[in-house]
Amino acid sequence: MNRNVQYMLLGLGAAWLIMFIYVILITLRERKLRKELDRVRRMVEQPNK
Amino acid sequence: MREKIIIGLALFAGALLAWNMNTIFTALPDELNQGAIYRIIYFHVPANILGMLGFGLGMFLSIGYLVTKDLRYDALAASVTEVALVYASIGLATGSIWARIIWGVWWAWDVRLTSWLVCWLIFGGYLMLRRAVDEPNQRARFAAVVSVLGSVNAYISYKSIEWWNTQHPQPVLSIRNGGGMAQGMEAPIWWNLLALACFSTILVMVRMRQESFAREIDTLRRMAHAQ
Amino acid sequence: MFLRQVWTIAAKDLHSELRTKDAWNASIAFSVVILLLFSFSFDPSSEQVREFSGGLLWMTYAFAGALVLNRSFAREMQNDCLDALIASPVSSAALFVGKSLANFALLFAVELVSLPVFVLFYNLQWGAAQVGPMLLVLVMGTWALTIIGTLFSALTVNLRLRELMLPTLVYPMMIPALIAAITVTTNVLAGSPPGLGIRLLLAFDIIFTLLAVVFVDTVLVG
Amino acid sequence: MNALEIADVWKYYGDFPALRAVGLNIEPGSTMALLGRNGAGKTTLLRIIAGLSRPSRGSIKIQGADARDQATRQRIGVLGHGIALYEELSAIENLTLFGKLYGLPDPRKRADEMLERVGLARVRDGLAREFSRGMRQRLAVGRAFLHDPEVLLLDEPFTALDDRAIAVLQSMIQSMRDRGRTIIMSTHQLREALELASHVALLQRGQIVHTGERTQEMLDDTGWLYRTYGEN
Repeated sequence: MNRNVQYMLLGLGAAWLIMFIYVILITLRERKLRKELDRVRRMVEQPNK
Repeated sequence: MREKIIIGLALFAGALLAWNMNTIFTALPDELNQGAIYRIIYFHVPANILGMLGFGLGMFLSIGYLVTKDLRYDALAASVTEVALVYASIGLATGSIWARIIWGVWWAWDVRLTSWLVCWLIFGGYLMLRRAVDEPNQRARFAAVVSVLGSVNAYISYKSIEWWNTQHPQPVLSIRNGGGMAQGMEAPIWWNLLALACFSTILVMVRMRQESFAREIDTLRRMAHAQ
Repeated sequence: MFLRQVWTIAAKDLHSELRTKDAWNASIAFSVVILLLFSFSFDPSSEQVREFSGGLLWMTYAFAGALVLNRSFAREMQNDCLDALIASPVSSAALFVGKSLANFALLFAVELVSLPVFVLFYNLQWGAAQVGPMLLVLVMGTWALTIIGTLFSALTVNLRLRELMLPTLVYPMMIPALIAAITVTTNVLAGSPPGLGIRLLLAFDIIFTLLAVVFVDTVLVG
Repeated sequence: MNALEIADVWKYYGDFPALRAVGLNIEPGSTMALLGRNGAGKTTLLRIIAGLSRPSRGSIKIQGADARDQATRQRIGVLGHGIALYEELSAIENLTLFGKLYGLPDPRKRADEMLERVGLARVRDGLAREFSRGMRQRLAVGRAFLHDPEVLLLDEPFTALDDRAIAVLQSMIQSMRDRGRTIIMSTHQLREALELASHVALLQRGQIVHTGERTQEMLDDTGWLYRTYGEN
């Protein structure tokens, strides 16, 4: 496995890694947003008098 | 309905990518003087194309917001710009790794690379600015201004390989009067571009849904405070 | 009418600045300190210093300039003066151009003061032929910094994280102009003709001045 | 022709309507008091009239011209919470500056007259920084009236003013009314403000729930307006 092929795999790996990290960030944000949305909806429906 | 589109696109893109990867790795021979490393082009070029298109599209959408003051344009502009930034990151990373072999250095202060890094910094600032402003209309206005100013640099970067003689290769694709590639080698670039474009569409749709969540949260919060 | 308003705004800024001198002193001190630090870190007498002297100069100006540009609209936040200016019959464009001219004058003065310090530390030989092109690149480069800096000073003025957001947005935008200014300055200091950078700097100045004037109203009025 | 025509104005912050279909016609020479709780949208409305922000929908016409036109802003005087003075400039410099910005023929002379009027003539060259709160407020009043505006916007006047400043403001407003000028002020049921008001408009959650003449009952019983029209 000469250096040339090694770097090729490194390049493709890097591309997929960045994409993977971004997808994780998006799902984390999605979960946070859904939780916040439910909390705010509950807060508006029966405002704590 | 959106779920089905996303799933459908994902399956199509996945299959296309798998098939294309197969042709790249098995059917195509190594390039005569670069060896196996040239295969990075199949991700480097499509990623940069999508990044460039994304920044340009983001600019037009931002102008759309400034004209119509409709927050949907702003949400789309933000989603498209964010996804474009991801692809620009992929372009920079793969380019740098490829350069390690061909030029022997991870980075060179070449016009093309520098201007693309400048775009990456500017649109990174664009996303940070969006997080720093609370009021949706003000955020949309400020983001639109940064997007338009930033795309001037994106255009400079796009044209840089034609205006100056750069260490970065001149246009290679046939459509930009390059035509430096053997016939069999160029086709997979376009297939990968299509596959990655589908993925980016999925990402934009997901981001758009998140933007509408954020918009609803903001409205409900303001209503709660106004009670 | 427009020019009179521009002049009133510029005169006001300069008048306020000369009276308090807060941005002025900070900027001068900052640039001298940076030049000092640079000369510690490199051997200033070596031949090679010619190459990156342009870079040193413009780095100093960019950072020292940020102090002036940051103050530009921050000064208006006290007592809500900015609202009073926007509500007055002065158009946003006149307000922006006025403030940019004031900033430009301040920045240019800071540069002229710190230039001898630079020449002293790096004992550069100054030929008469070089003064003309040097002034030209100083003017065009400073205008590029001013336009971008003033616009984003207006944009970030009432953000919570103003000190953080201003540099994050301004420096990447300035890089193309800085690079052009650096290459031209290095050529001028080396005695060779300014070269291509001048045209790039001119294009940058024109494009971003137009864009800034077009967008300043969107930035200032909600 | 009305001094001020507000036609179906909406203002959104995101999707939240801070102002909902606000319609208001103010005849020249009247003094309108905008009443309403905090967050009802008083300041938002005043800022739009002053040209500091644009309505999301609908239009605001001041003497027939759009609020954001340069000529219109020439005829508007604004006195908001911030006193809008430059600390490092002297009293005369502050007023002369705003005189120039408003394109007055002889700003310095006009500034001197105004300083006389607000009783700051002897500290003419003192820096605003060294002024007491009361002196700064009077200087701010002087700035708002400097260009003899035809429409005056006061955002909660009389609050946090010392008695001398209140006296100066009241005399200024009185002289404006005598010359048939229009005044719009947002206020919290303050007696001094209500006394001067000829009309009132009650704003509730971004909507105008009542507008009309200011009656004596409103003056005597400050809660009357809210009980009859608003739900408190």
